[in-house]
Amino acid sequence: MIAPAKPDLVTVNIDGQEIAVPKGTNVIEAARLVNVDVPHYCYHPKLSVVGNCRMCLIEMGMPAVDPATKAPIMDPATGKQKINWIPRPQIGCGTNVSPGLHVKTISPMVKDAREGVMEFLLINHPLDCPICDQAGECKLQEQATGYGRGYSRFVEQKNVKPKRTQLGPRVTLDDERCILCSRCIRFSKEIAKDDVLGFVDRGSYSTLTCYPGKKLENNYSLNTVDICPVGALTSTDFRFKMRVWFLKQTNVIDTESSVGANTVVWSREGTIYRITPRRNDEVNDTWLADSARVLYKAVKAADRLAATETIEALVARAAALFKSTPGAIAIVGSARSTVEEQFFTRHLATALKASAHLVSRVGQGDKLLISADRNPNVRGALVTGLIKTLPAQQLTDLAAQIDAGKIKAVVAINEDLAAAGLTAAQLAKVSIVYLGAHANATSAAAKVVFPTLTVFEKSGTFVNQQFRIQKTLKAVPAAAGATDDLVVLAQLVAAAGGAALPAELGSLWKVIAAEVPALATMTFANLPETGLVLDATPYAALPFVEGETLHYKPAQPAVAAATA
Amino acid sequence: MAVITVERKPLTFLERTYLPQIAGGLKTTFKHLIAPKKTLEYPEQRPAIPVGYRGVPTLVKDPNGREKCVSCQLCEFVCPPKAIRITPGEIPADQADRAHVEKGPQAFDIDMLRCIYCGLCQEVCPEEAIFLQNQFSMSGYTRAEMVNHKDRLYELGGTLPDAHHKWDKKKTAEEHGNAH
Amino acid sequence: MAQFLFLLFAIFTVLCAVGVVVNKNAVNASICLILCLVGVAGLFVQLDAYLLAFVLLLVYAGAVAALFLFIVMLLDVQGKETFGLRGFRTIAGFVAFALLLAGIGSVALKGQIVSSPPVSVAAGAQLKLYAYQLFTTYLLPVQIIGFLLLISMLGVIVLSKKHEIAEDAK
Amino acid sequence: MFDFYFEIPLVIRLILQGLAVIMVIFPIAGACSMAERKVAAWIQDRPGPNRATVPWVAWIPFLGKFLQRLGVFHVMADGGKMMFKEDSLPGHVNKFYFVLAPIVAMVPALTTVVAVPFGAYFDAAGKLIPLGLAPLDIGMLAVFAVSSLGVYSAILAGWASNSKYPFLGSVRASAQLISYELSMTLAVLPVFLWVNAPGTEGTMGFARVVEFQSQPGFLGGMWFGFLMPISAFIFLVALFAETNRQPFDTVESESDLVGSFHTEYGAFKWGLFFVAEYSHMIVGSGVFMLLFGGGWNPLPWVSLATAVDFLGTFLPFAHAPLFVGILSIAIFMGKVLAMIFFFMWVRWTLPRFRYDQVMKIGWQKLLPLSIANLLFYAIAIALIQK
Repeated sequence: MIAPAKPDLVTVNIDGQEIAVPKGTNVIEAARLVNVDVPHYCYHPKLSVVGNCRMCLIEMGMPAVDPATKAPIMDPATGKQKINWIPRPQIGCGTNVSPGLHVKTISPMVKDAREGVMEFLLINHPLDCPICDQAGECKLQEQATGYGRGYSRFVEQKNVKPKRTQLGPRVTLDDERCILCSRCIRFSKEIAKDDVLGFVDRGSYSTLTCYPGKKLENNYSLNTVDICPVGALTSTDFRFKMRVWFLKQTNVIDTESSVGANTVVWSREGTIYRITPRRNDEVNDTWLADSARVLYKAVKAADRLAATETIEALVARAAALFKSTPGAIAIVGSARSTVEEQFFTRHLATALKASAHLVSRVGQGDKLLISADRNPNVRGALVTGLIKTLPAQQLTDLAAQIDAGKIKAVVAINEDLAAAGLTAAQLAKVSIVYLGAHANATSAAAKVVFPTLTVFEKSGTFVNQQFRIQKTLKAVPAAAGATDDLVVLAQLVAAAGGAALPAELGSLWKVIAAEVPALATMTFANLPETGLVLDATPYAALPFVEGETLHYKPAQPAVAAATA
Repeated sequence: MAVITVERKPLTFLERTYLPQIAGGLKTTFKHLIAPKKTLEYPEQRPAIPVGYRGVPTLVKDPNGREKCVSCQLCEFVCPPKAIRITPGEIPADQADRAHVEKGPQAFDIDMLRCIYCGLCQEVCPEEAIFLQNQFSMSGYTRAEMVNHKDRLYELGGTLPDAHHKWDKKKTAEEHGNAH
Repeated sequence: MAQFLFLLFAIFTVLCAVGVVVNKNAVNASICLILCLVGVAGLFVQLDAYLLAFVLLLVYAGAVAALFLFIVMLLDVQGKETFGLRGFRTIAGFVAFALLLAGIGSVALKGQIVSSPPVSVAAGAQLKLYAYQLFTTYLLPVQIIGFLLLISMLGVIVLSKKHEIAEDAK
Repeated sequence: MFDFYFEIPLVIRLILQGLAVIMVIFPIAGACSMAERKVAAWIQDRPGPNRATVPWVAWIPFLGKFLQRLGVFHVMADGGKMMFKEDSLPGHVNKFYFVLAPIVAMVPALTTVVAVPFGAYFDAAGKLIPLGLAPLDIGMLAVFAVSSLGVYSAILAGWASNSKYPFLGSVRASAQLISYELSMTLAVLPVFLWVNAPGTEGTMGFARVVEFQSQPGFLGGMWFGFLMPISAFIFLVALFAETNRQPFDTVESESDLVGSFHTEYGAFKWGLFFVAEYSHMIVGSGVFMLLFGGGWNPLPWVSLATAVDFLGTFLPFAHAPLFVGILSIAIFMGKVLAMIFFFMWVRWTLPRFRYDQVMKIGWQKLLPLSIANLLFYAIAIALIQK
């Protein structure tokens, strides 16, 4: 059944299957819709088309019409309209669909063409797969297996090129492996807007290099490594660390800023080896900032906190502290916590009859994947009702209350109070209960310290600048001596006399759905991979700081510029 | 399929007494009692190891005394009981004698308490660096002793006198080949 | 010496006999019974009645008591608190005990035990004599006892097979 | 020369004699365990245990090596191990009976020796005096009676272990022992019918049986084994079953019962069961040889007296009671050891019978056969002696 063609849809025939696709789609994408794989190297859905690798060659043809009468010419053998096949293969990436287009991706000519291309590509390829980091996710390996002829007729000596060129601080180039697809060049030019790469020399001596005096050092340089179909561009950080087939992939959200880029965390046996982008065309396409890829180092950081007491003993001490200072407790929650943790924080505030403060972080947005608001979950705090207004950058209110002696105890969740503007004297005046993964001035001054988890060790949800709620999953097991924030908060809430809250996400989301109107119809398990956009209208009046990013345009002029 | 019922041959009276059979059995065992012994008395006598024997896995060096392993971790991947553990490492560019190899094992451990001597590591090795050799007797007093580290693996493995030097070829190509 | 051995075995036998009666654990009681039989056998040996001694061991200690013990173990009989002066059984017990005392007393008062004649028959001759007597003088009692045993054996077979026959009849 | 010995009080003399016999039985039982391993090995074309050695003995040029290869020192090593390894007591067992069982196994096994004569010498009058601890005229009955008590060790061990396999094993053991006792008893009766001819002095002692086999003449010098092969056969089969030897060791049956009643035992207590089994074998073999194998007579139709007379032609001391005694003991022990070798030989030849087969053989084959055999000989003896 073919749906009636809408004005912007054209019907094409790919390997005998008819499909209606939007006008302007190229053959590779159209074929993908009918589960036909057209191999390619240089083509990338988010980059311009150059058609230089020639791997996506296909056979195509148009229905025959009489040039004079424009009447269809029928094939007497099949009784259908005759197809005029173009005698030479065409590239799939550079061919946009047109009505009635017929494509053959499986034919002797296509097979021959692919084998020829593969043989040429492999002529100068060093075949050092055993030491190549791309092995296992290499398009050259995959397509040589799938479409290559299986042996080489090339007996001459291979080209030798430099093997460890440093293109920039984070990218190492192995020129021998490069197949000159130019994806990296196009990315730098079109997406990163930092045109530093190019080819020099000709023929088999062509070499990828930086322009003289320049380096590939923009904050998106590692995307070139991601999109490199072979092992030419490698991440200096990940180079020779671990083979990709050992790594477990977990879907995580980047907490670097309110963009909430989707990432994949690659880990093995509790150790994270790298972070790569996960395609989400509504948020980050297939890109990720370099700065987001080193966040995993916090998991095994030297300043991780580890408990020396049982969680029960710590909770008992915190409860005693709460009892000794009734009515004089403040809570500093965090816009870096997950929605669930903020929900618990709200409950804790209610139970302790305390005021909740948040700390805002503002930086320079790069209009791509780093927004000015460096907190990943300010909107989560709004949605859960933890705060009503946007947080300030400094805790001046709290400082004043401490100075006035109104506040005797502070529960700081994932926030360094010293960094948020409290002086050492002010910290000394109050009893602090600190929840956090890493040591800082606050944990040093705290009476009770609950070591908790980094974002890679727990599951939860974040609400990004588009009010898109996205889930992050636990990539590695919790570090020794650290407890899940939710478990700690649930026990603290119980100790403070609040409701009993489940720390397990499935049952917790039933409670959240019941209490938070905006999330009423949701469950954690059913949250789509690409996230779910919440209703932003109740918060339209709030002066968010973000400027424009890749897939977000602020409703009102950016305040970020003023603060920056 | 047709079922063919085979009639069991009825036993004769003598057979039912078991006695002739017992006598026959006793005769057989007595023959063995005085027959020459067929045992190999192990520590003094050693078995001849046949070609292709799969003993303790070892790492070998090439005739130039360089390690062949490039820590591709395929053996670690293929190892059914997960006995192999490799920590890969980069070889600095200034080690000129290592030819074109950029990568080598920082640590290479084979846990012989786990190893099942299947030989898949040898099969999969693209560099012909790991071999199951003639050594068949592994013993130790602690679990830690039963883990062969890199040094021990090279000590057990020795040198493989092969003539195929892939990385040397690459080096020659770099020096005399068609680099422009 | 003989006196000492007699006392040893006699006390041992009596203690074991008491043990059979008072032990609540059926297994312990059975073991006491076996030991008691062994003690009696020892006493017979001292009387130079080797044949009796070993027949006692062979038949009673070796086979009958073994089956007792066996059944007790298989059924796993637990000692119950039934040791008390109540019911018909107690009266029966007392009556039996009184009869036993009367029997022993009547024999002892006649003074026959004190002057038992020394056994002077050669041991070998005794065995053959014993067998000879069994098959001549006491042939009828032997036959009757044999017949009784046969009947009881048949009775056991019939009783234990009854169930099966009844099922076959259906 | 040995008069001083007879001046010692009787009790001490008896104790000394008893100890002497135990001192022989125990090492033989130990050596049997070694022999079992060696015979097993040889039959399986292996050299068997040949590693243990004692330093000084090893230095003896040829002999040391030979003894080591023979595995002699493994006996000591095994014994030492048995003595010194931890004697654990499982927590769930009935401790009293658990400890009692191996003792109960040993006592009847050693007590039966009392009734078994193991040699003879001639006194000054030329009369044959048997050597033994107690010259009972009902020796056969005594052996049967006491050895029948051995069943309690299996019952008690199995029950006290409080575990399923031992209990099943003890059930099997006791059923098997009681079943084969019948055939065994019936099998020896023809021998005593023959011996106790009318007009002779009746006895069930072994010495008389041996004496009977030492008489001159065709029937006299003929061992009962030839005269009554069926009896001998039934007795032998029943003996295998009574000593729980292959092919009747359904009691031990490690494939289905793990180790039967001694599953839960270890170390010295288990060793006692082991020694008891070999003691049973030794005594059983002795009884078999006395009844059917001519006792201490060297060969059929060649009695001990004839042999001694023959030796006397070139050995001046051949008629000395001491020499004759030692010679007869040596002949008897040689026969017993040959029997024990036969036990082992059979063990490594025949597979184990299934338990139902054991019961079937015992009740349906052996028992009728032994009754028929008894009837046949009773009639035959009556006819001959008429």
